[in-house]
Amino acid sequence: MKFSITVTLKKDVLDPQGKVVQNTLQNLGMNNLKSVRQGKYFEIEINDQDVKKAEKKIDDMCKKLLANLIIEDYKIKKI
Amino acid sequence: MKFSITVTLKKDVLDPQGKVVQNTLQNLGMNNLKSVRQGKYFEIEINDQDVKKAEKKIDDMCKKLLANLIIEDYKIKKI
Amino acid sequence: MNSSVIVFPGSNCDRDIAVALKKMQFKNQMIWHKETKLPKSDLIVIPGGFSYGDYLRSGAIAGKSNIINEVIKAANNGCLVLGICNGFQILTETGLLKGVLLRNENLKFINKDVNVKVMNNETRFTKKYKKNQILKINIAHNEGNYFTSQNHLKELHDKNLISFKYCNDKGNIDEESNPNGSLENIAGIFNAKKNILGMMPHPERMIDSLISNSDGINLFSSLLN
Amino acid sequence: MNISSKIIEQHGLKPDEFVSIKKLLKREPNLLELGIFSAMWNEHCSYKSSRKHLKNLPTKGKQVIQGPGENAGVIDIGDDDAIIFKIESHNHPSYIEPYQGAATGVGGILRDVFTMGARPIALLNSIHFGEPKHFKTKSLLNGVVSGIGGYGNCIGIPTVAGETKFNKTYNENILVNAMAVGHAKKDRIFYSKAKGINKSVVYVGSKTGRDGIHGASMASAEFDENTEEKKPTVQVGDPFTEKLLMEACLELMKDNSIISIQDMGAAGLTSSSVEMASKGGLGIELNLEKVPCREENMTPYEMMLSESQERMLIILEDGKEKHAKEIFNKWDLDFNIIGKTTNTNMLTLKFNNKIEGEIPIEALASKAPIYDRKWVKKKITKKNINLKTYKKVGIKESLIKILSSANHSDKSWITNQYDQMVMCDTVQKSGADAAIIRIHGKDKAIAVSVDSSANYCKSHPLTGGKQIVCENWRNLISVGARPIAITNCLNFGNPENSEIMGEFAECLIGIKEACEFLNYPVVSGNVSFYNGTNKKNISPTPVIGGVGLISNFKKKISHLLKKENSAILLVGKTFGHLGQSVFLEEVYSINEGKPPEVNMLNEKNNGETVLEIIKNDLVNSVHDVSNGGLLVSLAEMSINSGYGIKINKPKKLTNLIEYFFGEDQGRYVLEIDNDNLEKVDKILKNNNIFYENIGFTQKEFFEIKDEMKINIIELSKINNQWYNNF
Ligand SMILES: Nc1ncnc2c1ncn2[C@@H]1O[C@H](COP(=O)(O)OP(=O)(O)O)[C@@H](O)[C@H]1O
Ligand SMILES: [Mg+2]
Repeated sequence: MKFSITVTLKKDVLDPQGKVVQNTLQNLGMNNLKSVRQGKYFEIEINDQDVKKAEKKIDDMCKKLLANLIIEDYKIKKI
Repeated sequence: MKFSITVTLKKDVLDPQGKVVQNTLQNLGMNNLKSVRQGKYFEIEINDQDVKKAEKKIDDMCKKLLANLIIEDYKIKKI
Repeated sequence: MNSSVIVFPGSNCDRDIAVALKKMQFKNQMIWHKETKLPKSDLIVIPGGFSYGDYLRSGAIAGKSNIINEVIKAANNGCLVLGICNGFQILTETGLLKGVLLRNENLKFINKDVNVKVMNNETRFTKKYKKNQILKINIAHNEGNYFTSQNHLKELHDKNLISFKYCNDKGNIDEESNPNGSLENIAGIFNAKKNILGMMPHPERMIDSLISNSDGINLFSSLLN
Repeated sequence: MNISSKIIEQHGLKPDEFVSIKKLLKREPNLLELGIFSAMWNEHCSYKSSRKHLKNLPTKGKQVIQGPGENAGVIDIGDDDAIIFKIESHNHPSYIEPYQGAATGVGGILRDVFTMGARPIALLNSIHFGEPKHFKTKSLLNGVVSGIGGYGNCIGIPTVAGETKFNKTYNENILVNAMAVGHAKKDRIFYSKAKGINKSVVYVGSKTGRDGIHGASMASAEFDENTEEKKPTVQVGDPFTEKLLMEACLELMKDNSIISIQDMGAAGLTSSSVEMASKGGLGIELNLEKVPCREENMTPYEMMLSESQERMLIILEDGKEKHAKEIFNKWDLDFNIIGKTTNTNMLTLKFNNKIEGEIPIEALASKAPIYDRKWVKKKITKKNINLKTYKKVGIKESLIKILSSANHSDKSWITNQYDQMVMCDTVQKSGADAAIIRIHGKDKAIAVSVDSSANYCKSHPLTGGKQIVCENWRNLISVGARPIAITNCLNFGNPENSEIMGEFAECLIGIKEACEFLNYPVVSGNVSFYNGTNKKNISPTPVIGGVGLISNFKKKISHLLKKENSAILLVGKTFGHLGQSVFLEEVYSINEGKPPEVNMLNEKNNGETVLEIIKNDLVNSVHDVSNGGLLVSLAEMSINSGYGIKINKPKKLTNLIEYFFGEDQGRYVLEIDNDNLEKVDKILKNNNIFYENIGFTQKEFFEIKDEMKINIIELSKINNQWYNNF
């Protein structure tokens, strides 16, 4: 069973990386750019049968390790 | 118009981050873990009307900057 | 000999390399990344540091700057190009050198003196060293884990394009002496024409035995002629 | 908006403080004004509990150019060189988010130093964590170390020294103190005092976001169950932007464009503008719609209280605006004229031409409350340590226990994550008693070290306060430096508790006495109160950061043994004091007794004499004897150099545990060539110094005659095992 997880910075938290990427894209001539935010992405495969249980497990991983809940939010999707 | 982009390492490229994350998760007692791969995630908003054109633009950004095509693949999605 | 050091926002070994070049009697100038022309130079150096914070991927954004097009032109015309640390990362991002520098295997920044072995001393960059000479040079990076395709690896071997490999103090190239997980302990490589060298260790930090040692000096003196 | 008592409390203000505010304003404040008062009147900015005691510290000296009161202290190191340095805490943010907390701590202290015109040349840190087995310790340690490295490495300033300690007193409240040291030309130092009216007030650096709002008040409140709610205020550091800001400021400082400059630290725009105006005896008017903002619809309240990082406020000379703007644009930084100086003595805040708040500057600065808090003296314990009451242990076994503990392990795991070499002036890296940094292009160098000893301070604050200053002084002497001045970071619990306040007051008396005696003035510092949770306070932990001068770095000395068969001298008298020792803590897991006494006369005499011996080139290596006592010092010399030592047992009948692990102060170990023994003996005797010739260096083995023998490689493994198993 495979899940994708995206971890993004909370709304008002500074995103230095996104800022630099945005500036660079603009300098490369990409116009009409409104905003760029950068985050992390994970693909995790687990050997579980039960989707519910697996999802719960992934959620646990996010809370414990993958996301820093103080500044980040996360989203889980089965793929 | 908003797009999400995930950039992941190609299959045969070593993923040191994913490996460490996997080990750490196992040490935290998460079992049945089969594989963990780590990548990058972007959310880009552009002021364009035409979806096709916008998508083309985003694709351009990926090729020119966001992904290193030698080692990375990318996926674009409108959100 | 004329040298140019390219300065990006976030470069932080630019002064160090300038000091080394001056000490070795190069006529050096610093070139700001926004410039669109390179002065005539025999050697171009891309220094270490964190260009653009190393945000996105180390070296990626610097690889898209104005000046880098000039560097590529000069390199293709045979100019000598030396990329140290972040400079090596930038060179791989521009495609002047093949392969890529991934995160260190332990995901930590590593700063220490390591042993490296001179693998090819028949180049403009290394001729003052002895073959298989063991040097002690400081490394300081987050992404020094060199990786490349099997084809390119074969080319590196066939054409003798590996400049340095990490080793232990006896010269053995083994897993234990590999600080960052680099493929085959590779610490530095040349392009096919051997006018471009990218390396993770910092030779400019090793030019004064009162501070560290002088193992870096021969790299610069090799270049002098 | 009506100001309810709940809002007042949320702003960390006491009811009677609110009464004073109304008196000073002669009316009720609005919310913006209340926010500004809360930022300026909290402990962090006003020093309301500490000021009375800090006043007593010696701050003057021949070499002091600027003492406390500016962004950082400035000392004269001869020629036209000045060294600018300061230490600061970032404890609370680092506990909540270790990586960003530590990173922004480094960023903040760097700004304090380059604001004054210095190019930073070294970073240090003092970090304290809970006990090793506490479930949070490892991840906090990991986060803090990568945060410190992440910021310093990226901006390209070497992190060269520090201290790392573990103790259960920090289980719920870690300490992260960062120190920055910079170099400037003596005639190009910049201050924060505003001068002249109608001068442009300029905002440069990053944009203002909603980060850290209430950060300054948070640093002054105890943690409780509601800490979780305060979390989103953590700021994210951007070392790349700081690097640009640093280069741009240093570039602008080359000519005479700047009247005054101040970084936006705690309480951001509020404290920087108020400080500049108050020092200059002026008023300041800000047009807040001109503030570069990161988010949409930010309110004046948010702009004034935001603690976004990497920002500066500058007052420019007339006509320099264009020139300055060009420089900041070159470095891709925001630059905006957001106000002007006035002669009204008011802080005037306008938003789209409407006055949103107006406060007399003095109400925020000189009229801020000062408290003479109740404090009680700590009695020194009468209890003496009697080893007979404990289970008997061997010397070797005890040494192994100490060297393999988290506190006394080799710190390479940490220091290898810091770039220590960038700038190519690091003569001595981490791992020695003090780090040594060459002044670029010259022969002279500075030595730097940070030290603390919470156990001593807890047991008897006055002695403890004295002791750390001495230990710090000793560390500089040990590398051949003449100590010049210190900065200090005072980490304490809740000052409203009279015992805690007593710890504070007495530590300061101790620091004062030692500094006066050693002629070692305090030039800058920082106070961090409210370290603790729910009435459980941390042990008092003042941290001392010292700077000394080495006139020729080629003459530096280290604790690495240089050869076989040289003599080992122990300078200073050994009584075998075990109270509050590492031995008791690591071997018996107890903290008992009183701390070792500090004899200032001997301390100074021994130190000066060791320095004389070093200056005369009579010594191969030097190490001070501190935590862990003689045997631990000797072991460190052996492990780090690869040479062995053979020590004789003391001739007089002494308890060996006391002799080898006692922590008597003012002692040094010297490695002396046999040829030099006579000369050294003469110098020591001339200065009336007690010393013992205790053994000699040898190959491979660390040995006490007829007692223990162990291979150095094995000893080194023991010393590395804790971090290796991390
Ligand atoms: N967090 C740290 N950062 C940098 N260096 C550190 C850190 N912790 C310890 N060190 C280094 O490890 C060595 C040993 O530290 P310590 O035992 O406190 O020394 P001392 O007793 O001489 O003050 C010192 O050189 C110190 O600078
Ligand atoms: Mg010491």
